[in-house]
Amino acid sequence: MTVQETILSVRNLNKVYETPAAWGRAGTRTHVVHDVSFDIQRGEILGLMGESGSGKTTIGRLILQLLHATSGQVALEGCDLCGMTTQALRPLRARMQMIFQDPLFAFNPRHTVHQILGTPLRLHPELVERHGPVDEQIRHVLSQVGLPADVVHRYPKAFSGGQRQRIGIARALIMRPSLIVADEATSALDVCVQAQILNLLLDLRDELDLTILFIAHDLTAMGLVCDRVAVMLRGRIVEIAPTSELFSRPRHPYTASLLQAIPRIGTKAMPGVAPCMPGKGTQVQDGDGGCPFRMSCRWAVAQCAHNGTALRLLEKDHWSACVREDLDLPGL
Amino acid sequence: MLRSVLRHIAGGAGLLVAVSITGFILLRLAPGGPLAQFALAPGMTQERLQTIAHQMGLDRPLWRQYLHWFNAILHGDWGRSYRDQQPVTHVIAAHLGATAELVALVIAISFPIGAMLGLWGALTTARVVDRIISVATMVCFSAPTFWIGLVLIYVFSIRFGLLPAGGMAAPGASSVMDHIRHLVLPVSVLVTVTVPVWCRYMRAFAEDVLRHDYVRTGMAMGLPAWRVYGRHVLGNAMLPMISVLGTHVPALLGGTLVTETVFIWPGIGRLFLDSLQYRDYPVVMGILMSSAICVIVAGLIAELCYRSIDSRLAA
Amino acid sequence: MTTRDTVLEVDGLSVGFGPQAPNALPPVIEDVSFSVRRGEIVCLVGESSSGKSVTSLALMGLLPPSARITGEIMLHGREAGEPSLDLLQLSRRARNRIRGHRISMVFQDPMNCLDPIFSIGNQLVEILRWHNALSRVEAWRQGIGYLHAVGINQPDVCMKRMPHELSGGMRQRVMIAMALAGKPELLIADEPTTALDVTVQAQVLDLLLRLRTQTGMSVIFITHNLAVASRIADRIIVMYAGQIVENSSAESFFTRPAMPYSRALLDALPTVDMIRQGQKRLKTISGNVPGLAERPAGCRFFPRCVHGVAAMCDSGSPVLQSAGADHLVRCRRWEEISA
Amino acid sequence: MTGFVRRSRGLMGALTRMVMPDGDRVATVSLVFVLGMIVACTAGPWLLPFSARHIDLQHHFLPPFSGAHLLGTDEIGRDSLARLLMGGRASLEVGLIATGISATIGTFAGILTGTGLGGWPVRWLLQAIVSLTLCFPAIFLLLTLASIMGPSVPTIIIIISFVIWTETTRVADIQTRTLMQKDFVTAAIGMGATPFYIITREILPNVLPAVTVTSTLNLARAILLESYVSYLGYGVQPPDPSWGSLLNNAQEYLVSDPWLAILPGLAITLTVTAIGFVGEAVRDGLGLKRERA
Repeated sequence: MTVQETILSVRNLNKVYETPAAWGRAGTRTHVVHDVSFDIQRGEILGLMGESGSGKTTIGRLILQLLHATSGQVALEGCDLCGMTTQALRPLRARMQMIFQDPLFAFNPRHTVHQILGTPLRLHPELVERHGPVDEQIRHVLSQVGLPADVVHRYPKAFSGGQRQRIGIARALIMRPSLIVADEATSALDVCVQAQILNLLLDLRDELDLTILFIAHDLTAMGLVCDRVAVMLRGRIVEIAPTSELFSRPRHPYTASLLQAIPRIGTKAMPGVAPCMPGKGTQVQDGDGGCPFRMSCRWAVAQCAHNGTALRLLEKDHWSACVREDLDLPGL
Repeated sequence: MLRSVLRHIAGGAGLLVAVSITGFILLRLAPGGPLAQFALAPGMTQERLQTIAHQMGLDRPLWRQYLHWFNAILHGDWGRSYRDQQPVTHVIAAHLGATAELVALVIAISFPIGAMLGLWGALTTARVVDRIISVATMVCFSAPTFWIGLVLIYVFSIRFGLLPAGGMAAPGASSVMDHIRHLVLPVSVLVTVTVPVWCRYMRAFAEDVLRHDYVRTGMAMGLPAWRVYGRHVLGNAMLPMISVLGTHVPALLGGTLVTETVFIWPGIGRLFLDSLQYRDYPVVMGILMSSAICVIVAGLIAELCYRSIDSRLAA
Repeated sequence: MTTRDTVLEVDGLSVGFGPQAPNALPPVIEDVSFSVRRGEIVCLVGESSSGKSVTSLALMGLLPPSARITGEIMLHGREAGEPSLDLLQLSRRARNRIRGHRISMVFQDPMNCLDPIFSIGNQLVEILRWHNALSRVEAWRQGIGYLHAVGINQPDVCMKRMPHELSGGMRQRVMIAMALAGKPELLIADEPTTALDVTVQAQVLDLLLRLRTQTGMSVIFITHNLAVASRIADRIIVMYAGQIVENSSAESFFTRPAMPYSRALLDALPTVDMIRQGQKRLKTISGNVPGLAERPAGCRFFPRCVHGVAAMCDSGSPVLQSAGADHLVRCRRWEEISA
Repeated sequence: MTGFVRRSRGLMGALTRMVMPDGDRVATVSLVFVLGMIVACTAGPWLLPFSARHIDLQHHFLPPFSGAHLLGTDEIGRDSLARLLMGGRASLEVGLIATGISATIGTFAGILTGTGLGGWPVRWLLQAIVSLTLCFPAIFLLLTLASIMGPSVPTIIIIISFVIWTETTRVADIQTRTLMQKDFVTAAIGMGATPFYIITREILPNVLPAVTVTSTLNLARAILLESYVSYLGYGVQPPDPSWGSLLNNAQEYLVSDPWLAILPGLAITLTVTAIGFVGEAVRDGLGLKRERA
């Protein structure tokens, strides 16, 4: 392995939504992202896995500076983005790009593919200076994502979901970013198309040495494309490890329960159903310092109420927040 | 919940202050403002005019004049009519009943009709019905109120002599029947122009509701169509209609003004026009202020009703 | 097959939309035939625009009146003597009596399937009282029972809740409880777990399996995910571009898929073995599901099929043929391909 | 279930679909009527044998279809058709200019509040102005302002614009807010676009369709408002006719000569109805939703 170069480094990232107290009513604090830290190396695909409401999308937007972090640092290739002004940030935005979930809403319906792909170059004229004329770059990037060059005069509506997602990838690629954040990039696609796009991302990574933060809720797709996976639960990363490690030997009971729940071909479920609580009452209070999973965890011990939010290095590259280091949890 | 009530009341109060400032400025800008009226009096000299101005406080800075005026308004002194020196509040009160009667009747009649038509239009699969409703509402919506009034007067009063052409009561007669006969035409005009409003909103809301999955779910669970429409669609579509009812008060007042003119109905609208004609600005201001209060209060009530139901529905 | 152990037989069902005959568009689903046995879970699998949702809505009679429906949907009685009904021939009233009572349905997005202005209990009681002559108190009591049956922990609390106060998984359970309120013989579930998190999805799948065992009802489960299907299905029906392309028992399907498209679907799923071995690339097929106007004349999968032979596959729609016991496939070359 | 009908894009697409043979019949008729009315009112007065101010006391109160006067004459023998067309010219002029002004200001203000540019002072100020205008019934406000500022065509235009711009602002504001949530705007921000670029390239083109529809409905409303004000004597002043002022005059002669009242009223009703239908057809054609509160 060559010398690793850290592209993105996230340190103690927090995002709190606050409604101020007013008119004699107490304000509310919603802690959506809680003390999140991780690094991504060049050429790596890091998966950020979480169920709905776990804060994974917020992290993506915090990294891209589309939202302001409450506290913490986001360093892209060594320069801290969080403290920057909007103006100072603008030229840097070319170095990190996003791929969206629903490829239909990701494009201005009134722009042709040529306009869509030309926009980044118009906004960053230095890209044209460095890499050649607009038309040539568009042709090049379209061939990279496997689209014919004659699509440039069509509108996004005229494409299928998979083709649109290719255009979305092309728009991100044309700026030659150091980092791509793919937010549920394949969740809205049909199975066969999803497979095509996953393969495309892998090919592009190999070819262009891309660095990707792959945000999704689908663990199987993640197991396929990611080099490492971080599992999120209610705003916290509870486990982060190389993919095969995580899938074969999860060290956090939450990860294990997710792995158990993945539908798999050839495993017929046994009827035996866990009861379900009404309302939102069963959730652990935010910021009580305990493990967010302890209420549903069959291995929970007294210690879990005070501990279990900080990640600990268990073995090489395998971090987990669970206090029960002794557990031998089933993997896939 | 309490917070939102307070916020809305505070907003309404703020709006009222803004309305009073606007009214005050308009009153000062108006040609034939207070001083001009006195200037017209015979034998008025420049000195006397200045004395009067001083007595009335018109030479003081504008903001002090405003505070003075506003204070008087708070104490129920809305000024006196230029025309007959009656207190404005009395003048308005004398005309309020006639207008209130008209407005209340119109809402009571037009709202159920409009809402039902709108629901029917949204639910029907018959293109003909749909088309008839949409064309009819559009035409009624587009016809000037006063013109509908003129046509009705021509047909029912002039051609066939069935109904009185205007006024509130025939001279000498004071029977209930006579009053009703006088009400028929103005109420019909206002109902004609108001039904399309409810109908179009209701239709839009009902179509919106019909797109929701729970309508289809109700059907899938075996509920008959009438029950799904009558309970779930109507219920959900009525909710925003409460807001519409509140926000539509100004338009209804405007329509009433024109109708009252056509039918010589002795209400606020008639009073407003007469006062404009005589440049009787204190009365004009009084009417503007009180109609703004009406609008704000109606909007507030509707908003609070909507909120109190809606807060149960959304987290 | 005797009538007694078959609940539903669909024969030659076609559904079209849009303008009438001369410039009509091709039907959205074409010649769909299958049957559902008592207590069986049939999974209808297909990608978007394959026609699986249209099929289910046609079974429910919930398509808009503009839809042109042909074919036969026979609902068989429980007892041998009970008459069989062709649902497409029934009057609207008679159709209504079947809905919810003998066939019921749950939908994909549980967030929008409950009326936001009524409480859970209110809505459940409404349906219970519609299907059974019950007093309000009795219906409330039974409602609690139903919520308990679908695995809701404090059913009496839940009855008083408004829909927005419940999580997605809870709402889907409530939906299932409502669908069961008429004691249907057949439950149609249209992607009921797609909008849910994996852990909740697993719970809902388990719930459906348990309810099937307890009540003996049949389930038509619609999904685009073969892995989900494999978890609960007794029978798999794969749809592609408006046609059934494979209909087989689950066992036979997952061991010996005959249709190239089914294989492509299976290949497109990342498997556990792949993840374990660090294998990175999926086998994919090129192209997309053809749109309504672009459906090819011959085999509809031919343009994307790696095994396609021009002379054989590009003309004349292939018919469903037997590929073993209880296994139908719409491919002329399945034997050569399997070999 | 998309793709049944091949849809051409944008405003032109919506208009062409309207006039196509299998299109919306009512909308087609409406569009033809509105265009016809505009042409007739613009060119008509020159083509007629009588000017709108030509007085002929010999032939007053002629009923329609009497000789040279196609729609008859009024109380001092002026040609009704000529007056109707001249009146229409004034009404349409007021309507169109007022709509244009309110659309421009409204779009600008709506985008400003919708994007949150200028911060809370701008939003607060605009919100205050809008709420204040909405407090008064439109006609009360119009009449008061007209009476204070003195009735004339320019003042009427300004006042009507002032009354109707709030609607455009509201629509533009809602549209902009929705667009700001869309991923493509997020993408543009993520690519380093300036606010100016986002507004002109991403927001404005997508707000315009809704603004167009609102403006069509505003045009209908402006024509109606003008007729109210003129009817009540605070609008276009005699001897210049407008549809409203023609009616003001006609009420006196309702018993003897109802035609004088029926014709201008019919002209207003039909024109406003037709504009309404065109607006609805454009809205449906552009795939926008029906009006909401």
